[in-house]
Amino acid sequence: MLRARILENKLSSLYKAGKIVGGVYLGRGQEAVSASLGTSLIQGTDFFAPLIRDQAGRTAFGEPLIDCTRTYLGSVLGPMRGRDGNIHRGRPSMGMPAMISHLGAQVPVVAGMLFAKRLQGTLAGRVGATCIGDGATSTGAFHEGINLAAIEKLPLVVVVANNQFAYSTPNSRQFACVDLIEKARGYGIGGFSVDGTDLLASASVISEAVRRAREGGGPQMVVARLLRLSGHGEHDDGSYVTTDIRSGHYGRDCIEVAMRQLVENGFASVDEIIKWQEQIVEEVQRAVAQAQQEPVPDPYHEDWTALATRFPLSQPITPSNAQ
Amino acid sequence: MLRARILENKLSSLYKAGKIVGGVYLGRGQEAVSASLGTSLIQGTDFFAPLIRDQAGRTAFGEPLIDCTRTYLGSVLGPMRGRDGNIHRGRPSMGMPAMISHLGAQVPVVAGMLFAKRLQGTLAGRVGATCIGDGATSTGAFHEGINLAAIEKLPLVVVVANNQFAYSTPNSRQFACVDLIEKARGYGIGGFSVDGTDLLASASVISEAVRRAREGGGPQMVVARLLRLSGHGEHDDGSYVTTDIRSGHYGRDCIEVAMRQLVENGFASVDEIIKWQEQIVEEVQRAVAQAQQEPVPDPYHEDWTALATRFPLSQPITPSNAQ
Amino acid sequence: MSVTYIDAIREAQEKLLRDDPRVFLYGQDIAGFGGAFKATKGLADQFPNRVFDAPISEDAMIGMAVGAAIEGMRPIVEMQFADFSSVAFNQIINQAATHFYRTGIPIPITVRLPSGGTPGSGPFHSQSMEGIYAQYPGLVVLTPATVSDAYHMLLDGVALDDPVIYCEHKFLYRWLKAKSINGDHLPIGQARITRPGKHASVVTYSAMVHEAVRAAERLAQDGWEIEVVDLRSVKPLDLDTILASVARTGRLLAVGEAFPWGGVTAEVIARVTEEGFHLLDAPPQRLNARDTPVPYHPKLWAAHRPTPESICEALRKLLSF
Amino acid sequence: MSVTYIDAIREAQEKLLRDDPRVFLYGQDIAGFGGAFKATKGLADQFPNRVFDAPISEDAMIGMAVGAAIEGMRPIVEMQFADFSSVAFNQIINQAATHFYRTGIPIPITVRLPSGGTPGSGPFHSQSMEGIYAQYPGLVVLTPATVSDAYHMLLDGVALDDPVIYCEHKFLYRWLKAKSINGDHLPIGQARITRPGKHASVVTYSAMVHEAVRAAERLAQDGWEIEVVDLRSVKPLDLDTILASVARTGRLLAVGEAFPWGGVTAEVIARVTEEGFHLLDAPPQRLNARDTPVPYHPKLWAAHRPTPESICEALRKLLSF
Ligand SMILES: Cc1ncc(C[n+]2csc(CCOP(=O)(O)OP(=O)(O)O)c2C)c(N)n1
Ligand SMILES: Cc1ncc(C[n+]2csc(CCOP(=O)(O)OP(=O)(O)O)c2C)c(N)n1
Ligand SMILES: [Mg+2]
Ligand SMILES: [Mg+2]
Repeated sequence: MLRARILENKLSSLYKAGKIVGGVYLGRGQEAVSASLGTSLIQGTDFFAPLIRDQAGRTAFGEPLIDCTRTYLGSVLGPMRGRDGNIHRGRPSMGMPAMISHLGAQVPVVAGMLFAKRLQGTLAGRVGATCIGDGATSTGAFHEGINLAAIEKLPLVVVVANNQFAYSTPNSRQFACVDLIEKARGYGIGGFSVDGTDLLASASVISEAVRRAREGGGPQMVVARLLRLSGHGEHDDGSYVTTDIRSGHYGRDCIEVAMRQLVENGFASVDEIIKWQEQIVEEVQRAVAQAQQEPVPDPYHEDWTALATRFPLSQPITPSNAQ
Repeated sequence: MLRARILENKLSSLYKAGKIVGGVYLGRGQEAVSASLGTSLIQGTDFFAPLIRDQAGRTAFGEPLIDCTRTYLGSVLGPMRGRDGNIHRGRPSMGMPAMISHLGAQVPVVAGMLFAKRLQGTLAGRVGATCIGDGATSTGAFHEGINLAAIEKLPLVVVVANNQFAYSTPNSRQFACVDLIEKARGYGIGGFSVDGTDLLASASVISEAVRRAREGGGPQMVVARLLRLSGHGEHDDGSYVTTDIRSGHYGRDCIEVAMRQLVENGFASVDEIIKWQEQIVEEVQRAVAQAQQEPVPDPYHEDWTALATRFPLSQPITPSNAQ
Repeated sequence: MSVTYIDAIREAQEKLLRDDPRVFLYGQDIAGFGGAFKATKGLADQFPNRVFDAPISEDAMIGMAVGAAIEGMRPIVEMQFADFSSVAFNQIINQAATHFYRTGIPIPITVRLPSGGTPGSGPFHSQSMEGIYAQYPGLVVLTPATVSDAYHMLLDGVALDDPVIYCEHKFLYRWLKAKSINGDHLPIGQARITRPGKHASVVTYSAMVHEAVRAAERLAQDGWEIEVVDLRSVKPLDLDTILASVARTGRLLAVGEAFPWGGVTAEVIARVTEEGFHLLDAPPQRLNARDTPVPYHPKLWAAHRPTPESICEALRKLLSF
Repeated sequence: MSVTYIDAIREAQEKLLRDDPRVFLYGQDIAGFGGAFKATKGLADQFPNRVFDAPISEDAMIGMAVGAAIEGMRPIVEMQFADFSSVAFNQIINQAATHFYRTGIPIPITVRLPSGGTPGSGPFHSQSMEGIYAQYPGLVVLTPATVSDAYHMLLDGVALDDPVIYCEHKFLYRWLKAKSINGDHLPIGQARITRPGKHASVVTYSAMVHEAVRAAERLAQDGWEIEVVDLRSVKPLDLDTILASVARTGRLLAVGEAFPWGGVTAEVIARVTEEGFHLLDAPPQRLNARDTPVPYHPKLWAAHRPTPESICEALRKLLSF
C-alpha cells in the first residue's frame, strides 16, 4: 500500500505537470482495504478485477509497476497499447480483467471466470474478487451480478469501499438502508463490515471473507467504511466533502494508521519503513523514467480492427481447439 | 377476483378456440393478492401498474371489462387500438400505465409518477403500486427502481407475487436468500410477508402496506407466497410444477379459500355468491359479444407515426402550457 | 423426413456440445424446459452440467459469458426474445465487443437472438436488432435465412473467436422446412445468390429472403428476372457479391424487416453507391418496416413489414426507371 | 464577452427552469456539484427542489423520467457521458420511444448525452450514439453544432412532446465560443447551410461541422467551393435541404464521427440516392470514424475520427470523378 501511495503521489504530480495521458483517479485513503484484498489473493490461481481506486490491490496482487507507468505515460508497450487507458488496464490472461467504465459491470465477469473454472473442474481452492464503490451498488449490473453468483454459489468476494461519496453524491442520495452490508442477506451471501482506515482490521476481515469463499461458502460481501482522501479524480478538489467529515474518524489516513500499527506490533521499525519508502521512490522513478522514454502508439502501425477473425474467410472455419 | 377468474376462464376457452389475438397469460391462483392490492387503491388518486397476472387487480382498480375483451379480441376500440395487446394494455391518463414486456421496467415508472406529484405539490395521500414476480426480482430494473424510490422516500408499494416459478425456472435458480422479503431491509424500506392464497390475510397485509406508504412511510414491499394455477401462458401446460408442489399448501385455490372465508365470516351467503357468479358470467358474455362485433384495426386508417410532433415544423415551437 | 429451421438450431447446439467441451448453454428456461421455443429441447438431459437455466438478468448473463470466455469457454447465451437483449446492451456492446481490441484476448461468445415479427407478438417480442448491433466494432452479426444456414452458421459462429450476434428469425422456426440440414455451406461473411436474375437485384436477409423470392416469382410471370441476394451475415457485409449482382442487373432494391432509419438497407445502399455507382442504371431503392413500433394486431403487423406485394410494388417502380 | 457551447446549455436549462414549472433536472452530480461538465452549475441554488442528484442508476433515471412525464412534467435527464446511456437503453428505446404510439400519451423527456471524442477519453467516454437512437421510431435526435443551436435546440427540444435525445458534443463544450447565444434560430428538423459552395456538398453534424468547414477553407485555397450542410437534427432528417444542396453541387460527402457501419452517413446517402440519384455527378462518399472502439491515446484518437486532412482527401477524391 505504501508503494501504491508513493506511486500515486507521483502520478498526481505528473498530472499536474501535464505529463499524463487522460485522467488520474487515485485510491488515496483506500489503500488499506485494497491492499488487504490484493494480499489475500494468489496470483496465478485467483482472479482480481480491480476498479479505479485499486492501485494498492493491483500492486499487492502482483501487477508490475511498469504496467502502470506505461499506461499513464502513454507508452505503446503498456498492457493496453494505447487503445485503452490508465485505470482500465488489465491483464485478463493473468487473472486480472480490464475494467470497462460502466460501474458494476465487472461483477458478472468475475463470476463468469469462476463459472468457467467450475466447468473445467479446476475451481477448487480458487476465488475471484472485485472492489466496488458505494455508488456502484445502485447499478443493475451489481445487483444482477451478485445475485447470479449467489445462485451459482461461486467463490466471489465483493469488497464495497463505502467512501461515503460517489463523485460528489453522498450516501443519502445513493441508498436508504442503514448500512450497505444489509444487502448481503437479501442476496443470501456472507457479509462483513470493517473500518477501512484500519489496516489490521481490514486485513483480518477481508482475508476471512476470502477464506470463506475459497472454502466453498459462496459469495461474500465486505463493506469497508472509509473516506477518499483526494478528489474523485485529480481534476476535482472534492470541496463537497465537509470539514466535519474530513476531520471525523474516517478522515484519518490509513497509511499513517498502518505505519503506526506496523511499528507498535513490531512488524517493522520506523527506520525500516523509511528505507522501504526510499526504495519505492527509486523504483517508481525508474518505472516512470523507463515509460517516458518508450515510444507512443503510432496510428500507422495500428491494424485498426476490432475483430480477432480476419475476414474474408475463404472457407468455413473449424474450431481451433475443439476435441 | 371472482370476476377476474370468470373472465380469464372465458379468455382461456376463447384462446383454445383460436379466437384470441396474441397470447393469453392468466392470473389464476393469484387473484387474492392482486385483488387485495387493487381494492386498497383509489382510482383517480393512486397509480397502479399491473403486470401480466393482474386481471383481478385491474378489475378491482376499476378497469372496465370491455377494455379487456376489446384488447384480447382485437377490437380497434380497445385502449391500445391494436397497436399493443392484451396484458400490455393500460390507461396511463387514468393512473394505470401500460406495461412494456421487459420485467422490472414499471417500477421506476411508478416512482416517476409519484415524483411528479411531489413536484406538483399533490403527493399527499397518494400511493403508487405495482406487482412483480419472483423472477423479475433478478432484474437490474427492479433493483434500480426500488432503490431510487427508497432514496426519494416515495409512497411506492411493490407486491412481489412469489409463485415459485418464473416461467419454468424455480426459485432455487432465481435467488439465494431464504425469503425474498429479506431484500426489503437491504433497500431500507418496509417489508411484509403473507400467504397469498389467503384472501383475508392478503387483504389485511396489503392494505396495511398501502396505508403505511400513504402515510409517508416510504416504499413498502410485500412478498406473497402462492402458486400459479395455470401454465405460464395458455400455450404452456406447466408440467415442470411437480405434484408435490401442486398438492402442497400453496397449491390450494385462493378463490375457493376466499369463498369459504366470505361465507364463514358472514360477508356473503353461498346463494349470493352463486348469484354474483351468474351476473358476472353474463357481464363477461356481453363484453365478449360486444368486442367481437367491433371493427378490427385497419392499416389504411393508421397514421403510422410514432411521434406526437408532426414534422416538418414551419417555425420553432413554443411550449403549449408553459407559464 | 424434413428438418425445420429450429430443429437446425437445436441440432447445431447438440453437435457443439458433443464436439467441443468448451461450449455450454446459458439462458432462461433452456434446461429442463428446453427453452421458450424449444431450441434446446432435451439437451440438458443429454449434457448434464452443460446447459443452465439463467435468472432474469440478461446483463449479468452476458457479463458472465464474457468472463467464462476469457477463461477459455465458448458460451452460447439464449435471449428469450431478441427484444430483451436491450437490457444486456451494455455488456454486449461495451464489454464483449471492445474486449479483443482493448486487451488482445478474444471473447468467443454467441448470443442467440430470437428475432423478427410474427402476428400478434407486438412491440416487445418482434424486434430485429441486427442493424443496431452491426454498428458496433468488434461484433459479428449473422442472419441465417435457410435451414442449412441456421445449422452451419451457428456451428461456424461458435467457432469464430469473436462475439457473435446470431439473429434467428422466429417466423422461420417451424414454418421453414428443408429435406436436409446439410445444404450448401458457405463461409461466414459470404452472401448467397438465392435466385439468379438479370433485371434487378433484391439484397436482403433472414425472413425477408423468402418474401423477396415470392415477389420474384410473381414478377417472373410478367417476364422479369429478379435476382435475390441473401446477405447471410450483415457484419461483415459481402460487398463483392452484392456488387457482382448489381453489375449483372443494374438495379438494386434493399429489403429489411427492421425500422426504416439507418440499418442494414442503408448500409448496403451507401456501400454500393460508394463503390459501384457506375453499375447502377436506376436509383437504388429501399424497403423497410414502417417507422413505428411493431404493432400487435396481425392486420397492422402485416402492413408494417415488407410483404411480397410491397416488394413487387417497389420492384415495379425500380424497373420502370 | 463570449459564450461557450456549454454556457449555452446551462443558459437554456436556466431559462427552462425559470419559464416552465414542468421542467426539472435529474442526473448524477448535477445539483450542488453542478454536473461533471458544469452544465448545471448554480441551478440547484437558483431553483431549489427542481434539480436532483440521481443515484448511479441510469435505467431507473429514465424510467422515473417517463413516469414523471406521464404525469405532466418535462424532465431533463443528464447522462454523465453518452456512453452510460447503454445501461438506460431499454427504458429509452422501449419505454419512452414506444409510449406515444402505444397509448397516445406523449413522453416529453429530454435526455442529454455528452457525446463524442476528446483526446485521452478512451472507449467509454467518447461515443457518438446518435445513429443508434435514430434507428428507433418515436425518438427525436438532435445534434447541435453551434452555440446558438445548443441553446435554441435544447429549448425547442424540451418544448417538443416527444422524447428527445440531445447529443451535445464534449469537444465543443469550452472550445466553441460565440459572441451571442442568440444566433439564427431554425426549427427542429431543419438543416442549415453553414457554408455555401458549388463544387461539392459535405453533409455532416455536431463537431464534424467545424472540421468540415476547416477542410472547405483549405480547399478554397485551390479554388474549390465546398458547401457544408449542418444537419442539426439527425432524426428527423431534413432531406429537402440536403437534396437542394446536392442539386447545386452534384457531389456528396457525408461525414460523421460515429462508427462506420450504418448510422447517419449511411442514412443520408441512402435517402439522397433514392430520391436524388439524378442530381449526383459522382458516387456519393462517406467518411466516418474507424471500425474499432474509440482509442484512448490522443495519437490514435486523432487518426480514428475524421479530420480536416482526411475530409480534404475524401473531397479531392470526390472532386476528381
Ligand atoms: C453506469 C455508470 N454511470 C456513471 C458513471 C460515471 N462515474 C464514474 S465514477 C462515478 C462515481 C462512483 O462512485 P462510487 O461507486 O462510490 O466509487 P468511488 O468513486 O467513490 O470510489 C461515476 C458516477 C459510470 N462510470 N458508470
Ligand atoms: C427482461 C426480461 N427478460 C425475459 C422476459 C421473458 N419473460 C416473460 S415472463 C417471464 C417469467 C417471469 O417470471 P416471474 O417474474 O416470476 O413472474 P410470473 O410469470 O411467475 O408471474 C419471462 C422470463 C421478460 N419479459 N423480460
Ligand atoms: Mg464512493
Ligand atoms: Mg413467478
